[in-house]
Amino acid sequence: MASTTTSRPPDSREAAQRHPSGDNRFKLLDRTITKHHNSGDALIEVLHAAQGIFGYLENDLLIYIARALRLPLSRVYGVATFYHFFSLKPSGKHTFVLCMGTACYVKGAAVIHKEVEHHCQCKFGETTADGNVSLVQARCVGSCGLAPVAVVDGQVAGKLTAASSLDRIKQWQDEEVTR
Amino acid sequence: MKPRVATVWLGGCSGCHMSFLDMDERLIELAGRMDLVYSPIADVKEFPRDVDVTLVEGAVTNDENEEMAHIIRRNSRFVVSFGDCAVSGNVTALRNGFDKEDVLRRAYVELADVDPQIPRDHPTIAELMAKARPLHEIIPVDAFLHGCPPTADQIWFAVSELLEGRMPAFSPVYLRYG
Amino acid sequence: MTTEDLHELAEKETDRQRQLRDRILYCAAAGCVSCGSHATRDAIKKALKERNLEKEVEVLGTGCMGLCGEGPLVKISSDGSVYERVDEETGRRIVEEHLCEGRKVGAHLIDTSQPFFSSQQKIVLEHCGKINAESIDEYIAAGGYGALARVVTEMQPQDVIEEIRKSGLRGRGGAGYPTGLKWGIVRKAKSEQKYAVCNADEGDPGAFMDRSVLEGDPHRILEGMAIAGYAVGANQGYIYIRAEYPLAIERLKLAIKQAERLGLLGNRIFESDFNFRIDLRIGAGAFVCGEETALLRSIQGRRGRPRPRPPYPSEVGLWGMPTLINNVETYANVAPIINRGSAWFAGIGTPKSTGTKVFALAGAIRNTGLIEVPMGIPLRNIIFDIGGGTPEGTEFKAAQTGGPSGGCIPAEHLDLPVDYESLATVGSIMGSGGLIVMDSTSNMVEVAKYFMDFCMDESCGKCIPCRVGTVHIYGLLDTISRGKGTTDDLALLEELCVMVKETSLCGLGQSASNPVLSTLKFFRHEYTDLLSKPESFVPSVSPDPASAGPADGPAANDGHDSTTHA
Amino acid sequence: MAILTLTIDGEQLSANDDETLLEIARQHDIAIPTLCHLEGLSDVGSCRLCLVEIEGSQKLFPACTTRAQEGMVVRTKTERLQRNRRMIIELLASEGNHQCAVCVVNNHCELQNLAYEVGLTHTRYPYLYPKKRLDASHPDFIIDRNRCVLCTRCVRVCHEVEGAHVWDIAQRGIHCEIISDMDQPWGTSPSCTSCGKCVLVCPTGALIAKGENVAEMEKKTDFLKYIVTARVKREWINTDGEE
Repeated sequence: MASTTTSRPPDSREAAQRHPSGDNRFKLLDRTITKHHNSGDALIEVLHAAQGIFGYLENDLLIYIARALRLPLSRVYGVATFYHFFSLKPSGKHTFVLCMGTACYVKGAAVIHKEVEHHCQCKFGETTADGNVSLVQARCVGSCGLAPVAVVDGQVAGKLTAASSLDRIKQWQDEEVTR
Repeated sequence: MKPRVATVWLGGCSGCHMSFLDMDERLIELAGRMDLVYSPIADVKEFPRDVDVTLVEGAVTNDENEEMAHIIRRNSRFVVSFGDCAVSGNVTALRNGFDKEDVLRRAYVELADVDPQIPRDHPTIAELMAKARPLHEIIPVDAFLHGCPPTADQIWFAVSELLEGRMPAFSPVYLRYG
Repeated sequence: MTTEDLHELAEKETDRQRQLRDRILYCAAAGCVSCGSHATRDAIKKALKERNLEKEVEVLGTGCMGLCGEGPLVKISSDGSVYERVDEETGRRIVEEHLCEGRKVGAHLIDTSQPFFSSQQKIVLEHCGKINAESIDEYIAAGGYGALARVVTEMQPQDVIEEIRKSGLRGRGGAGYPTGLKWGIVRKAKSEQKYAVCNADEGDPGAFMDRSVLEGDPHRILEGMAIAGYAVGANQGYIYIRAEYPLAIERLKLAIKQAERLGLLGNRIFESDFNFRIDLRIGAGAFVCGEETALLRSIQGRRGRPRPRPPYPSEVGLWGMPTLINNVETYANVAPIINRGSAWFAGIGTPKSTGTKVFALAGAIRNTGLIEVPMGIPLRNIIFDIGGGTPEGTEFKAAQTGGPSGGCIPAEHLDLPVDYESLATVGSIMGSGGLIVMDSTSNMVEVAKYFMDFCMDESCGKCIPCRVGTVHIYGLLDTISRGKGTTDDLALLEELCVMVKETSLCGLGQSASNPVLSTLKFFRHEYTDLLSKPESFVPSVSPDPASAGPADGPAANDGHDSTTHA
Repeated sequence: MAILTLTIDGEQLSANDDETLLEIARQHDIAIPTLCHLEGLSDVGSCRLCLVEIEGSQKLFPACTTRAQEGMVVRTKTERLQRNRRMIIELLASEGNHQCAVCVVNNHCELQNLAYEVGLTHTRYPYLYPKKRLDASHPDFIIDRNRCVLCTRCVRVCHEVEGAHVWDIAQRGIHCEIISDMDQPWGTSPSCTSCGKCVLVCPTGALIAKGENVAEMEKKTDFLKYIVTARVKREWINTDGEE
């Protein structure tokens, strides 16, 4: 979307459609903000929208939202860091979301947890140093019948073992090496 | 037979012992009521057995301290945490927010005047623990004497009570952090 | 929209269905979707098309069919056959053999006369697995929105509340507060503006009852909320749903749109003066937002930190206005009570816990999935009849209800009737409906640690006992589980558990100790087996301490030395 | 407003029905320990020190937010309450760095006084030694988060009285911490007016003035009463548990 701002000579109509920041993704965000009448009560909705549009919540983005909703900066920052769904850092190229719900736990998710952390040299909730893999821990993805479960790049993978989990991660790492 | 008393100096500044000496002439009275069987101010090399009361100054901050704490516990009827470092870690524990290696580097390399090096790998040099810890996290402790340092009056009161076979019930006057 | 219009819609839809040769229902709830039920659907559709049956046979996605461990599940409407583990090939065979040749595909056919199906009684889930979750027409054809029509056109708000009160319905979110009573309080509160909120922030790990209802029968919740809104005098409803349920969110959005289009939500519902709108509010990953005051905070775009009660939300809620908060399953019971009467509902279950309860059965059990049983059914029936017992070669050890706020129920209490009061007598709670079975391989100290890890992580940090206490409880459990704990540590643990329970601000902290206390109550030996005694004074045998030599030096400090010396 | 009677610790008292148990108790010199409460700010009921027993209920109620009711029988000093209070202080002591010997507010610290009041001889729970950030970027003040008890008085005074809302809480659970604006150095805060109210109301040595030495700084909280009275009890400010 940002690419629409390149090269062509600006006619007035196009300029009006463009966001002053030069990043038209903000227009999408503005739409959500306007829908909620710039109300501070809609902060969480707006953060959801912002994360959906930008992928993560950068400091400048939070400041933009605070101004638009007329909220104190620290309130916005406090809310963004309270909820685990919001991420203030870009996530890795791949994500491995391990379910740690009770059913998965009873069926051995803790072992997978340990092995994966060991293999990736990074803790759940973090991204590997090379920015390739983000490890995320979920409370319950609701596929308890398939326990233990992980959501691997958006796809639910059930009845996992430590070995089968590591295989998937190794595959990403190999791709990275060959690239 | 007089009660056997010991005082020990672990990871602290010895300010508590200085305060002990601040009891001044009362020390003479105390000497008549107890035997000081082990102390940094008495020339005894090994911790004796069957000690009635041991006052322990300082936090447990290296492996020698830790070993000593266990020896103290096994051989003392009453163990008293003597001063804030023993009670809560206090100044000795201020390093706990930092990594052990960083602390050593800061102390022995960055601030060294001559020959900067971290002393280790020698049998007589104790190994610093990852965290300095209050005494009661290492061994069970029977009484706690606060203050940095505890005042001579506090010490006098506590020791007198213990020598009478009573647990010192500290009034708020004697409950005094810092 | 009038009541007549509603009937007309229902008839039209029923006619449409009657004209079909058959309907193939596939489970489109998250569990089955994640094992590939969409691929199965496509295979079935393709097979139908190949045989030119696509107009005569309808393929539709429904809510949860229950047996989540054996998905994807497919059901044939005409004879009620249910198939398990239907992959693409099996889907094709069902069309070919069952539909065309009248021959059932034996290997995948589920015996629906087994207790898993026959022992259940479905009220909340009555439409799940039967109707198309994305079609309002099907919901209406199944009698949907009839209760709302009746309430709005024929009943006074007080009568509605009285009906709910007489039914004995209690809050299904866990605490079991009488629903009718709550509605009455909100009704009585004096205010121009009131709100009705649906708590769909189902956060217990291992619980997915609400999600299944929302995915399978979203209109049921909308109808229940609208009835509640009418009864208490609210014109605005909010559904607070967790972001982890994208499918449920999608279905709810669609359902709200459909209902608005037909005038079942909005202004002048059934041509009365009653206006009611529903908006979604999406949670953002905080378990504590299941607590009602934290939930209200979150709806207002704030950190989900609870506040002390009183005042209760029924008096001071959203934006300071009286607010009714009920759980998904509670709202799902409203329409059936209005339709069939409070006496019918009160006749199900036990006198104090009426109706049914949905449980998500998981863990070391053969039939994992979603079940609905009358209140008061013995735990044994749930686990051994419906659940089929623990997997081969293992033995039942405990059942955990109420998630991180609940407790473990050991084998000796298997005959306990499952109702609010009975569960409380053994230190557990009904909770929202997660039921996790543990077998002989489960280590109870580890189980307690698992739940404490959860509570520690989900603590909002507002009050001290929960913020710091849970950390220390976890630490003590960890010390003990590593075999480093002493009897003193166990005493400290118990004291702290009681203190956190007594002093925490909200339900999260107040119930955080339950898993520890209940495992301590029933499986204490698993803790004590790991303990050692704290170190203590070893007196010298010598009666004359003056003659005692130096104590054991650093070279010989194993503690027994001083006695052997003398 | 109606007058009602209630019993606190065996004393028959009369009070207005819009008063909290804490207000009534303090009017009658019945001591109830508090930490997050501060006259002039809204109450959040988070420190749990003022919990009291009310006859007829198993639960404990925070005196700062519980309103009096006719015939209430309240107990403020039972053994159970005292034990819980001691443990709350114990938990706080274990949570941060509360070493009095090297603190600017030593001998003038509310947490220290509370520790004496509840008779805390030592902390049985292991110290957590979090390494929290100290920020001395402000020209006049310092925030040492290691000494913070998260009472949120600073957050509330900044929002409710000063109207700047510099402070808020970030993260959750044990990771909670006080932040200024976008969690940036205090000295760079665009919203801070350097009024210093947060420093004065802070019960511990977490917020301190620069240039003070160990045991030198005394906090003053009385000023709040006057400001608040002057502003006619903050009628226009939304005090819905701001924090």
